[in-house]
Order: sequence, then C-alpha cells, then structure tokens
Amino acid sequence: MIDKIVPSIAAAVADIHDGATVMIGGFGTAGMPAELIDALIARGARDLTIVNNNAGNGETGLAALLKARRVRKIICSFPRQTDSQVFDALYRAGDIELELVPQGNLAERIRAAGAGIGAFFSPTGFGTLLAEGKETRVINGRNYVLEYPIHADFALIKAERGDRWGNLVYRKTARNFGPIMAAAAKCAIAQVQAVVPLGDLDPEVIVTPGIFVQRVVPIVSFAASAVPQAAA
Amino acid sequence: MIDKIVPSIAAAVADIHDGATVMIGGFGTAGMPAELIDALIARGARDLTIVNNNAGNGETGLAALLKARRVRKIICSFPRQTDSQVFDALYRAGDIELELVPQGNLAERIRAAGAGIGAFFSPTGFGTLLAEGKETRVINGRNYVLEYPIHADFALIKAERGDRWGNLVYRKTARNFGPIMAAAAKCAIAQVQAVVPLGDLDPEVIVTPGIFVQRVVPIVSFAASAVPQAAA
Amino acid sequence: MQRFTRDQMAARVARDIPEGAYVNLGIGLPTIVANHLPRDREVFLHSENGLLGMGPAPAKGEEDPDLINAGKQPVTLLTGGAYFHHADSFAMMRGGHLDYCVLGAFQVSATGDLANWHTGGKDAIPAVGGAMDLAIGAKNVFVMMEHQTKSGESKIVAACSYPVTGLACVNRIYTDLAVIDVTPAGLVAVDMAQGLDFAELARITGVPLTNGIASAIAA
Amino acid sequence: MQRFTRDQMAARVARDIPEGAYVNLGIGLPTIVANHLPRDREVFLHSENGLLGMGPAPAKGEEDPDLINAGKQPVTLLTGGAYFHHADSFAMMRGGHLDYCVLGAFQVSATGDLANWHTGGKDAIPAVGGAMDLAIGAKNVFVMMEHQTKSGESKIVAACSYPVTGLACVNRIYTDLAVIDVTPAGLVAVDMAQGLDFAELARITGVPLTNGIASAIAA
Repeated sequence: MIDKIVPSIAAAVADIHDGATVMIGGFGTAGMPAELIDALIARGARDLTIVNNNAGNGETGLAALLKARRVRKIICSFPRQTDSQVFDALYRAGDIELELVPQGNLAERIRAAGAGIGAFFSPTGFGTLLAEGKETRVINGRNYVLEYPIHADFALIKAERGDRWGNLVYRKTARNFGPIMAAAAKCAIAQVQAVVPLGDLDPEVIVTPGIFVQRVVPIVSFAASAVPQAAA
Repeated sequence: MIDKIVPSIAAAVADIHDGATVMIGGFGTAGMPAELIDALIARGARDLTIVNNNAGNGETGLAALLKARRVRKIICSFPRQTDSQVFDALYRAGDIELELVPQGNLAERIRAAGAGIGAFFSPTGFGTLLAEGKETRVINGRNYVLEYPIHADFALIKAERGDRWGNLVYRKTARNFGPIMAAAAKCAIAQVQAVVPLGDLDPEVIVTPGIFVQRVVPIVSFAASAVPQAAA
Repeated sequence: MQRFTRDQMAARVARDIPEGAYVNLGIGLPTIVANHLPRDREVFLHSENGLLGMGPAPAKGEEDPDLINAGKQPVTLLTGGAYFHHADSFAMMRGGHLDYCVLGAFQVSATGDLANWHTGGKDAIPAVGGAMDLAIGAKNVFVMMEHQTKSGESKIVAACSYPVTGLACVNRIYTDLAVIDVTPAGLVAVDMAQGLDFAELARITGVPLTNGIASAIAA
Repeated sequence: MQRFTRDQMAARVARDIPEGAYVNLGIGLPTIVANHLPRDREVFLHSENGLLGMGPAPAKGEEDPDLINAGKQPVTLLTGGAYFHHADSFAMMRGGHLDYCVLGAFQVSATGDLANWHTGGKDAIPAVGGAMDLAIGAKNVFVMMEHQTKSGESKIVAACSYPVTGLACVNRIYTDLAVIDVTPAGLVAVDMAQGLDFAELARITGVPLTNGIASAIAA
C-alpha cells in the first residue's frame, strides 16, 4: 500500500541537502508553508537556491530562512515590500544573489519544467532590463524573449487537504504557485491542514493529482483553522 | 447584467464563417459537442480548418461535417480508426488536407495559444517524420523541436454544467481538450448538459473560468442524461 | 484651473470600462477605480494571484488570510467568481484575455512605452511582480498617474528615462490634467481639466500633443 | 522451445513494475499487463485522455461513454483517482512523471529507437496519437512485441526501416522469445523462453546480443 503521509515534519525535509534548489509556494503569506520552512531552518541545509514569488515578509517563514543565512540565491518577482527588511539588508550587503523574474515568466518557467518544455518564447519583458542578453525573436510580428524552465530539487507547498496518494486541494488564493511547483520539483512536499481518507477528494475536484506529490505532512495551523473551510 | 447563455444552438454558431479555424473538443465521442457540430453543418460554413484529436467516428458528428465536404484541412493526432471511413475516403481521394500532430504537441500547441506563448521547444517528435523541416535545438543535452501555437476563430466544446458568466465544469474524461480549446479560440462556444444559477459552481471547482468562454448553450443529450451525474 | 482629483480620475477610467469587461487594476491609484464602477454594471475584476470576480474589501473581522489580492490586501469573491493557479492566472494576462488593465506609472513615452517598475536608482531594490505581463497582455492598457512629477516635470516624455516595463503598450493615459490617447499618429488629448487651456496643457506635457477634445473639435 | 504466450509476456512485464509506479499501458498487447498486476500492489495507471488511477473495465451495462481510456474503451476509476485536461495529462507524460510506459512496436533498433506508429506504406493513413510523447517522456520505456514478423524476420533491427517514433528511447524489450535490455553497451538478453538456446536466440535476433541471463552468468 502506498502511503505518502509523513507523520513528522522534520522527517519530511530530512534529505534537503546543502546547495539544493527549493521552490517555496505562497504569494506573500497566503499559501506559504510556514511549518515546512521552519523545519527546513531546523534541518540546517545551506547554500540554497530559493524560488518564491517574494523574498520574505517580516521576520518569520522565508524571511527567517534568509535571516539564518541559508540562502545563496533567490529567484523571485517581487522582493521589495514594506516588510522585506531581512532580504533588503542581505541584498544591500551583497550577501544574497537575486534573479528577478517577471511574475508571469516565473509562473510559466516553473510550469514549463513540470511539463517537459525545453524553452519557450515569452511575450513578457521584451526590450526591458530583465531581458538583457536574452535571445529574442519576432513571431507573427510580435516580439518574444526566450525563457528557460526552472527545475527544483524540492518544492515546499501548502494545501488544504491531501490523501495518502498525494492528491491535493487548496484553499482560495492560497492555491497560487502550489500546483506548478509540485510538478516542477523532483520531490514535492505538501503540508496540509487535514489528511483525508482516499476517495474523500472528488476526482473532478482534485487540483494536484498525486503523481506530482511525493510527501504529505498534516499540520494544524491556528490561523487557518479558525476560518471556515467552505469556499466564500 | 452579463448573460452568456444563448438559447438557440443555431444562434450560437450563426457567425462561423467560411474559412474559419474551428477547434472541436472531444476524444473520440467523449466530450464531442455533437449538437454544436450538427448546428455547424446546418449553418453551412465551408473551407473550414478543424482542430480535433481525431478525424471523425462513424457517420455522425465530425464525420458528418467531413462528409458534407465543409472541411478543407484537419489538424489532429489520430485520424485512422476502425470507424474513420469518411475521413479515410476523403484523404485517399486527396479531398482533405491533413496536418498530423503528436497528441502532446497538439495539446501543448493549443495551450500555448491560450497562454500567449510565441513558440516552444518540445521534447516530442525529434528525429521523426513529423518534425521534418522543423527547427531543432539541443538544450541541456536533450533534443527539442520548435512548435508553434494553434489559434482558432471558434472552439466548440462540451461541458457538464455552465452558468451565465461562462464558468464551466466537465464530466470525467469528457473534459479532455475542452479547457485548453476554450482558451485558444477567439470565441469559445460551450454546449452544456445544464445551465445552473450563478454561484452554483463552487469557485474552487470551476475548471474553465468564464473569461475563456463567450457563449453557453444548454443541451439535453439523451445518452449523457441517462447516466448519473456524480463522479464514479 | 481645477485639477482632476484622484476620485475624478478613477471615475473617468470607470466610465470607460464597459459592462462585461475583464479588468485588472494595478496596485496603488488604479485600485480606486473599483469604487467607481456602478453596482449594476457587471465588470469582472482579475487579480493575478489567482482570482477572477474579485469583490470589495471584507467587513472588519471578516478578513481571510487566504483570500487576498495582488497587493496582498484582504478581498472578497463575488458570486460566480473562481480560483485558479498562477500559471492559469498569467495565461489569462499574457494570452490576451483581459480587456483592460489599469496601471500606475513613473513615465509614459509619446509612443506608449511604459515605465512603472523601477526607478533605476543605484540603491533601489528592484521588484517587478506582474507589471510586465500586464503591460503586454491586456487588450487595452490604461495608465493613471499625476501629469507631472513633484518638481513639475512632465511624466509624459519623448523617451522614458526610467527602465521600461513594456514597449509601445499604453493605449490611454489618465492624469490629473487630461485624458490622452496614444495613437499611431501620436498623442491626442481627448479630455482635460476645467479651466485648463489646450496650449497650456501642451506646454506642460512637453511632447507633441494633438487636440482631440470633443468641444475643441466641435468649435 | 516454448514461446512465451501473450499472458506470460504480460505477467513478466507486470513483475517488473513495482508498487507505487505511475504507468501508462499503450493500446493493444500492453493493455493485458493490467490483468497481471497483483491486486494488493498499488500501481497507478495513467490514460492520456485525462485519467490517473484507471481501474478495470466496468461490468456489462455499467459502461459510461464519458469514462474511457486512450483506446476509447470503457473503463472505471479507482478510489483516489483523478480527472484532468489534456495539457495537464501530457505534462505528466512529457515532463517525466511517468515511471513506466509499455508500448507495442513494429521494430526496435539495437540502440533503442522505436518504430510503432506508421508502416510508412504509401496507402497507409498515418496516425500517431500519444505514441511519440510516451516514447520520450516516461522514465522507463518497455516494449512488448512478437520477436519476429509473420515472415520470420527479426523485429529487433540494426536500424529501423519503418518511420521512427522516438530515438534511443526504449529501455527493455519483452518478446515471445526473450527479455532484452537496451544498454549503452548494446542489447543484453536477461531472460528467454524455455528450451531456447542463446546461440539460437542471437541468430534469430540478427543483431549483436550479449547473454546476460542469470542462469547463463551463474553457469
């Protein structure tokens, strides 16, 4: 019997190695797998390349991972925020490398990795600083920039419910990068609010089929469990 | 108030013009919008380019459209079937043009059209007859073929339920090409088993958001209404 | 001269968005446009973090940390709205499915180049988010901005001095002084603040500007 | 000599598919493999028309025209299975997420080129379906075929004479005579039919073949 449920969050991240590329789901704090990030900090892996939309908020979660100086490079679209002081300080000190990617290119490059695409001509960024040095092409009169997939060793994502086959559903806008990061990583680790018995998730409604998920860890986060689970 | 529900199936296809590129959903007969195809035949538009996985089964649906000699060219992955006699005869007589596309390239090219991708390097077909004359590239030691999006003027698809904003859900493997064809066409027309009030479709569960759908036509097909609507 | 207030600018943008339009409102000034869309006009607001049919801010105490907009503020979902993942969300933007986006800007060039993501300052930490995707993806790109910088320079320029977000992508500019279309024939003013003289508007703007204001044409 | 029956071939393939594997079984002969997977071994069957967790054929009268496999035959969905659209389904295949696919073939070359979609005949109407995607996408590509054509020629060849489906993509070949691995060092027989002599197998195969059969190694 296949059971992807990992009872301990520490065990779920135990093989994340120094130098790994780790995708972390979430848009700001919505969908951010806070407990998995804390476990990654405890695990102690260094020289990480992190892929996330942002570069940490406040002092917890991804910001805490940065603060612990475990991150060599971050690939993101929107590092600068009102509460991105941890990243800002590291960046100004030259202590972290930044690959800034337009958000749509970030999403599509992650999706391309999961879908086996070798590269794609993107309409976004042509003629801008963020396309400097990149191959371009005119197709049907329109300008495109060649973009490559972003693969990862691990993805840490947050979902609402999961089963032992790794099937996942998400909650509202916390879905964001979860499904595409799961598919782009060799090992996708999902923290879920609840583990449900196989068959509880309607096959029409499963957002991430288990083929993309290697480990599922149940977490009860007080913030999220305080709100009703039904859609608005 | 926005209401994408079109009460008459004839009205739904009334502007499909001679020479149009029309995507038709379905994998064999699962998800094939039979009533919309019949309406297209009645409409009489000629010189059509059809995009479908197959090239018609038996004598009805797409096969009937072919038999009525309305199709100049078909883009598909699997024309030859035990019951593809209509296509076979036209093809052997040189009366229809065939662009044969590996099924994954077909799906990804349709998806690329909806997603604004200019072209992409596909891992499929390298070194085969179906990549002859196409640009190729080695990326990270792997061979790829450059493939271009397939855009359409219209998409005719079949869904299970839809609302007046054009939101759709599908039924089992009848989903197949519906969601990506809706996004790839300038005008997506969905026949549905049932129109439901706005809000009946759970926002977590909508497969095709209304932004991709221009018209929704309610149809009661006896074959499908005879089976229970819940997932297996 | 009576400059347009921010609410007047937003109301003017809202007037130009027809029923049934799919619209993305950028962070900042454009957000106010939502307040000016008539309640009986169904307009579909898209938020790039995976939301279509975005509703107004929730009542105090009803905020849900999992239901936010691209500015990371709590929002609601209208009946009939839908959630989706990031690649699907940006497919809507990049695939040309949005009818309108409304963006703030540092500068817009006479040919519609947009600069709104980066001051280019040596010390500035760049952040781009979805700005470049919106700039090239929406069928109509509207910019809302003050006509001039604080030091009085025109933000409508011959060529952007700030790093661009997209080339030749802006269709219409709404400022506190005027509404200006970017056309193949150049910039055309279609509306301006009361008491403002077209010659004065052209002087302030500092790049070639045609008078296409209905009253001017009629006169 | 006792040739492997189709069921024996399928059983042999099934034995090589471990629990937890994601597997696509091609149309025709490979379909039989499903009958030989032990019921207590959880193997996830994928069907390219948008189905993961495919179950056996339904009981007579329980067929659902909306629940079919890639061969367009009625199937069922196991508890825990899921539906998805075609681009997502092929992302699973092309993105390397399937552990195994099992395909029929006209020919396999000594370097693992696969020919299974088109005879190349002038009158033949070509049809490719998902064959090329499976050939390049799965981590392990298994081929099941008769060892020889009806006229007695080896279907394992130095170079495919039929149009290829994919280059250097086959990992293992299951025939009615043998199980042969495609390795960087060439073809290696790892099993053969009872009563068959390796020299005879090599002669029938007609391309260089190494004897890697456990009993032979032990001997």
